[in-house]
Amino acid sequence: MPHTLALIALLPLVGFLVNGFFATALGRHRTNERTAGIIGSAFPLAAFALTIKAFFDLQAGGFAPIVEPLYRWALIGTSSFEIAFYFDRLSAIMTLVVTGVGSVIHIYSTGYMHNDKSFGRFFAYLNLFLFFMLLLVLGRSMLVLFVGWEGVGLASYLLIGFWFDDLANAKAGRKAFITNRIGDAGFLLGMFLLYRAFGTLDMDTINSAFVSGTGAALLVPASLVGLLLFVGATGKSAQIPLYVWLPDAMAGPTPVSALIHAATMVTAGVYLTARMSGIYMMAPEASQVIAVVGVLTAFFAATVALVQTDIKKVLAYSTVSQLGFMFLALGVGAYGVAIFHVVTHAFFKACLFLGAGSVIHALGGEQDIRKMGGLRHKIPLTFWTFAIATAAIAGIPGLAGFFSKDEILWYAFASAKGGAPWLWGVAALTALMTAFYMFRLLWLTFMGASRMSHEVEHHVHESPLSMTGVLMLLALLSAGGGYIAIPHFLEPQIPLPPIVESLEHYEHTLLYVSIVLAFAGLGLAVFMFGGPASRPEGIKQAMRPIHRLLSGKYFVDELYERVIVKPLAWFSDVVLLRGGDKMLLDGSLHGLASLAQRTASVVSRVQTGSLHVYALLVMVGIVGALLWSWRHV
Amino acid sequence: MDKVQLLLLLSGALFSLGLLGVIVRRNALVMLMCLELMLNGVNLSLVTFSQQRGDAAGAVLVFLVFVVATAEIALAIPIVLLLVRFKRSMDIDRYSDLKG
Amino acid sequence: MSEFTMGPMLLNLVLWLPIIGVGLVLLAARANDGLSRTISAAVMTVQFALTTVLYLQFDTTAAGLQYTTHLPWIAQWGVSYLIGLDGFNILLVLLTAFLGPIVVLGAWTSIKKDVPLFHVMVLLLQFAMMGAFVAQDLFLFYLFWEAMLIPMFLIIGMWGGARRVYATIKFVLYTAFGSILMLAAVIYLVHSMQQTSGVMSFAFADLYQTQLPLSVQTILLGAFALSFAIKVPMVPLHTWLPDAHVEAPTAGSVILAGVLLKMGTYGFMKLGFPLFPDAARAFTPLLMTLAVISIVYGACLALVQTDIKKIIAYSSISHLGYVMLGLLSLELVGIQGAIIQMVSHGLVAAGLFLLVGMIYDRCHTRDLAAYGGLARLLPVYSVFFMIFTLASVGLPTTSGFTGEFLALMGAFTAAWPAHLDGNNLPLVLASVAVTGVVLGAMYMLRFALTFLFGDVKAPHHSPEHPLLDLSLREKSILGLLTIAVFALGLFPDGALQKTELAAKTYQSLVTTSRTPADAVGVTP
Amino acid sequence: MNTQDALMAMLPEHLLLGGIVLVIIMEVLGRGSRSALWVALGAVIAASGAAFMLSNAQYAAAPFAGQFSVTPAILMAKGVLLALAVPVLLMSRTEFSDGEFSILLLSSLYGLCLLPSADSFLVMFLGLELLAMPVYALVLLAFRRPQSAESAFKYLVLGGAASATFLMGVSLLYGATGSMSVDAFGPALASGDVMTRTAVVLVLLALFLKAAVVPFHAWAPDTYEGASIPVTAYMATLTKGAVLLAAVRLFSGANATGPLVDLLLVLPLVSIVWGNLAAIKQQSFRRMIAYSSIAHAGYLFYAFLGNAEGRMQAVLFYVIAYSVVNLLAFAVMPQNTDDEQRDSLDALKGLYHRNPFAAVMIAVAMLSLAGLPPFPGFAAKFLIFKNVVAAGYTTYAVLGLVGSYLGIYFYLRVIQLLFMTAGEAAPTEQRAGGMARAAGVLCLVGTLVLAVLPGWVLGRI
Repeated sequence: MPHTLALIALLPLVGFLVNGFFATALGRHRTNERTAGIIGSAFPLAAFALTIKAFFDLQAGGFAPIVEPLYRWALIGTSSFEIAFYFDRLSAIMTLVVTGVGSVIHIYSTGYMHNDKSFGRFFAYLNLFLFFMLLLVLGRSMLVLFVGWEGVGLASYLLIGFWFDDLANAKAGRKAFITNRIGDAGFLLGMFLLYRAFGTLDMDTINSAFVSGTGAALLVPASLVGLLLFVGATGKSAQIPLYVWLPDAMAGPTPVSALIHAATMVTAGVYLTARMSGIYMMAPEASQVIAVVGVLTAFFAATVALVQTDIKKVLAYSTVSQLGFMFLALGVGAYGVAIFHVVTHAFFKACLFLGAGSVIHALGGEQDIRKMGGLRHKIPLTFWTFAIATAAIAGIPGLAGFFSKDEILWYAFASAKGGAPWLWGVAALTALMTAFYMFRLLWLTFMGASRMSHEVEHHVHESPLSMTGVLMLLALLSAGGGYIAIPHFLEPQIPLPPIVESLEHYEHTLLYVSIVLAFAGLGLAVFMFGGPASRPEGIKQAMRPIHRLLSGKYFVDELYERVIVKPLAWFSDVVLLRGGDKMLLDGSLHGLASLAQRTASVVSRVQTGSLHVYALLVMVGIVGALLWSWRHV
Repeated sequence: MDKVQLLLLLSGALFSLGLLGVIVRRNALVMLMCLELMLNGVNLSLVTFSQQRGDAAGAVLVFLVFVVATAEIALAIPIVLLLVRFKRSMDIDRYSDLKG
Repeated sequence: MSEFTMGPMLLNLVLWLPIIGVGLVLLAARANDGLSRTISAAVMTVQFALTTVLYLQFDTTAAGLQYTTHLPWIAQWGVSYLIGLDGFNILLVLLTAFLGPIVVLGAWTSIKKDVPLFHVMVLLLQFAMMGAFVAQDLFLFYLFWEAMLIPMFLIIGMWGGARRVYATIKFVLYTAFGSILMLAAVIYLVHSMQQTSGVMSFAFADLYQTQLPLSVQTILLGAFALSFAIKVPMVPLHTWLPDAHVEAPTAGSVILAGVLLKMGTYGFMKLGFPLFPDAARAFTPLLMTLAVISIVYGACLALVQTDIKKIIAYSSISHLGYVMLGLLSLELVGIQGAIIQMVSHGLVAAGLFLLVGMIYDRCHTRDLAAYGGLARLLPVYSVFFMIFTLASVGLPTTSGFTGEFLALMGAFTAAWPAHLDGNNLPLVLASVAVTGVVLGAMYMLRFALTFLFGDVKAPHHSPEHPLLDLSLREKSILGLLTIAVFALGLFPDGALQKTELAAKTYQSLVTTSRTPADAVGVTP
Repeated sequence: MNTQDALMAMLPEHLLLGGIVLVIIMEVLGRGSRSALWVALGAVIAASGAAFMLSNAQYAAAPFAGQFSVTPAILMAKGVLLALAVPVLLMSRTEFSDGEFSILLLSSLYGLCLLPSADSFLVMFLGLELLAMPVYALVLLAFRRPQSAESAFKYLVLGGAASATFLMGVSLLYGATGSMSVDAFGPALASGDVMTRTAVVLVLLALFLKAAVVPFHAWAPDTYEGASIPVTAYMATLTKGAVLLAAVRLFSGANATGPLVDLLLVLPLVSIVWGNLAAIKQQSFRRMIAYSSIAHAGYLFYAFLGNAEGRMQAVLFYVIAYSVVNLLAFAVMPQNTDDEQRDSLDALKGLYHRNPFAAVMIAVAMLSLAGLPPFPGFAAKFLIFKNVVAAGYTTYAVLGLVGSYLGIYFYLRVIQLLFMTAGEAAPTEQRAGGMARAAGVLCLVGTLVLAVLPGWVLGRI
């Protein structure tokens, strides 16, 4: 097929249009839930199948990038903006993840969204998201990437606010969109710089130009570009300081959280950085910043996750934290490893979210883990899959998370491109916390005695096959996903950073350390939450201020509210509107108008009606004129 | 100074006096007289010049002025009469309904 | 008949059709209102059809005027009836013609009193706007430019809201002030051209040849710029716009935002800068600053409005800032972006005002707080509303993106080398302008949030008498606009090719100095 | 002098005279009332036609050497002004049933005709008086309200003062140059000695007084308000135009120089601003028009800053454009037995809904007076300011234009009343009479011609 890649992207769009027109209020729900669900899932599956085909084409071509131009968006002067797709090892992996995980989550949703009054709309949005996400990963030029980039933002806006009757959800969606927009502003600037330097936005061209350091590349400092693009990445991938939207994004339906806010969209920033690795290889300063921001995000998010009581919030912060890990990897030049973690994370985090979804489903909407417990017997399938995924993210050896995370830690420590022991230290600590809060979650949810109210406990039920099947599949991947040696696979395209010789012999030590950390976390969690409830309480009492700080999420939202949102509103309203428009501008205008009015009445007061005055005027006129004309004789 | 200048000054004086009269006098008829006074000032200067130049044009204009002046008065008197009928007074300060 | 003779006739027909329409409406005025509605709708549609033909026939490889008609008119003053199409006006002419039928259809039910007069005024306005775009003679241009005032004055003043008289008089006095000074400048410009070159002509082509010392250029540009900047409008000359928009009937707002505001930017592009290139370049920093201020200022004010029409009004101020930015960048990308942004804003603002008008017809209030949860109540309406909101936010695949993206890119492309040469102002300005992208999202989504989401809330809505969703008429006009919006967002290339040469002409006109070797011969 | 020339050259005047005589006879025979108007119309149309024809025939003659002469241009001017008198006569029908109006108007027109072709100050003075004096009577003749007498009186007194001033100037000039010839005026402009300057200034001021330029304008508002509509229309348009033509004749070939330039720069500017501002407050339509005419007198005298060659054309074009729309507005003004009612701006409220035609016509007139394109007022203003700039007085041109901006508001206010304000007809109001409307249509045609083919008109004047 000539247009495989285009087809991959467009199939979900078709799904969007079909469902959008016939399965929603727009089309007065012409189709029923079944058809909507089938259509909604069929197109992504087809896309997935095509992706596999494309992958084999790629392989057949010896992994030489496939370029598939579609049409010319604009030709201005000499520089043309092509809409073209680009398929290489990197985009292959991303596309497989997006379509693969995407499809299964669609299937899951058929069960999860059952009986929702906007079933059709949901699938339309999901398909729309897939379309844009595929543009993002398949685009050759940054323009196409940006289209996808903003598009997924839109989709996430729509899906977070999916249940818009509750204004809070809509607000969360808006927050996500605007926060992303802030990042996009940086992205735009970066793009403009690149366009200025190369007159094109094709990423392969730009990369190779930077790597070879040819003329144009010298016009723009790589680090500046790198940082600007990274600003975009922090928005999309929820890094400090723009991560605030992601926890709120949990307002959306759980499959959305799984697909968009865990598996795919939020990794777009990672993809972008890896895709632009050519720039970052030339930009050590930028890389440094990325590494530091990444590790800090990982750490702080983990600390917040320690005390969250909403099952989805815990997962949300853990996502932020894991994204931090990925950026740490990117920062130290281990792009392949970062993508590796993207993939494994996609598996186990999707599994976790969907598992959480299954739990919420079972409990009829309950999300507070303090009101759960002892679910392992009631919903065993959910429990086991959830447990595996938890073990995976915690880094229990043999499971997917272990491999990717371990490699990240290793490169953070030993990479010759900005690796540093302290980075490793913070990361390791974060890993420990990760293990702890994940097992805490597991225990509070499934283990111990039930803390559920009666009627909730009464109709707890295992989810339908459409959901559990997907869970099992993902659990399988979370377990085995680590054996796909993605960094190795990417090596020919994106080399791994060299290792500092002096540190090479530490490799095994660190390996053991991280294993220990994982189990330590497990043990700690079991010790605290396996036993009587007094234990955690005691500790909570012991360090109340810290607990307040953590459960208050460091009060960052409040800070932003106080420092940015409120002042902006005040400035616009009081200074610009009242002071500027109303008082200064319109005020002066009305002043002039009334001045004219007043002069008019003065002038017409001269017209007294008395002939004397008129004659006087005449005389004054004559005398004045004469005197004037005589003035220099 | 010589005769001509004297006469000119006189005519100027008459003219200005007339204008002043129009400005200060309140009685409508007197006002009209002042108007005539102005015209006579003009006449004086005209005849003076035509004397000095020794050609008729000025003198001719004088006669024209006489005619016009008469016509003006002929028009003015009925107007004044009307005004008096309405206002019961010759005081032109009362004739100021139109203003602003 | 070859198109060499056909084309000009066609263009004249396009220009004068509305006048024919006026005649027909006057004849039909005695009959029922429906007739005059139908007539003006028909006339507008025909005009659009013919304009489309012109657009498709337009030769992208020819630099100069096309479909030119040149007749001497006031020979004594060197004024001629000179009209034609070129890359500068082709898109705007098409836009004007496209919005014509939409305006008429949009006002179909909402205008109830003095219907014939209303349509006469709309047609006259259409005529004047078309004329201003196609005129290639300064005198003619000024005629049309001013002639636009009177119909608009009546449209706002007769069919407007509560404070319509204040608004409309403010509008006219504001605009007229600029025009008066422009008139003085026009007279002086032509006079000095006659003095220097001996040619007495108002034709743009001739005026582009005039050589003026920088001092004179500055004063004249000042006069022109004032007039254009009021129309655009650029902060701080914008305060007429919110009032005019708020008080105007929907049709008025649509025309105002859709076409009238473009007059200002078009004036800058076609006259202001090319006529006085040296002054233009000298004042680029100032004008660029004003443009960026407009972007941010407009956005900030849109952020705090409680009147739904005012939000869009202020957003217009912000969006036209991008146009100025692009024009001033003098980069091909930026200029092209500016042109696209003009058209895009024409479509998007028109759509938004129509949407607001439609809800106003149903609920009779413009107070944002009175609404909520319309997405549940009016799904079709809400979908359209979302589309235009996103287009106004400049989301990719919509026309808004094409315009903003290219314009900003142009500004930045120009700013970077300047920065490397140590002049940082352009870079700062371009970067500040980019924040407009964020602010835009903020105010539009605030609007959408309160408007569409949350609990259902709408005046005159009750379970037993629910609000009706869009009628077929409303759907179709919005549908047309939507198609245009996406067409320009996804496939701008065709349009860009039409304007490419004009953009290049503009670039070369403004970048080549035209001060006389010795500044004599002109007596200020 | 040969009689044939005397007959030809003064043909328009003769025809007017014939008209006058005929009407008088009919009056005497006591059957004037109905047909007098037709006779007058015939006379005016014939006279104007004759003037046009002679002008087209490039006829030029000086039957009375040094006193009276005609050139094609002058004849054209006469023809135009006489043509403008036709609507005045038409709209007088509803106001004046008797012959006096016709007689007075015709004789005033006779004086009007003398002005542009006056070669000596005697003729010019004669013309001015003959122009003005019947109007004093006309103002009184309207007599719909007691104030008419007052306005007539004011007009008469200040008019008299104007004549006296004019004569004073003339006699001084005569003394200084020893000639009564009008052509002595031009050269005198540059002269330095006190007497000449005084003479020149006085003559000019007299004209200012006649044309109502600030500060000599005070009579105009009161007189216009007190008179009846046809008379006001006549004063606002033709008499003003005639005075301006006299001024053109006076300056003939000379460019404005010497001390007069300052007067010509400042006083017109002042009256533009003054008139436009004072008009804002008015409640009487005629009074408003009076102030507007004061402002327009300012623009007209601006034309004298321009170079001599274009002057006649500029003034004449402006007078035509200005008069046509003014007459248009007056012609379509609704009838009302109560004159004050009819005159008040409130009577115009919501007129569009009662009488669309009248409303639209008045609106057109107002916009044209405001000088907004595409109406003739714009082209006229453009021409004058173009000449002013060409003569190098750019700053004053800009000031004048800004002054004209001040006027826009009150013209718009009228349109606002017509279209945007609710109001119902006064019980006594009815539509303008048939002939008046005919006059309106005539003016409309004129307006359209001026708007669409200004070049054609300019080519002829």
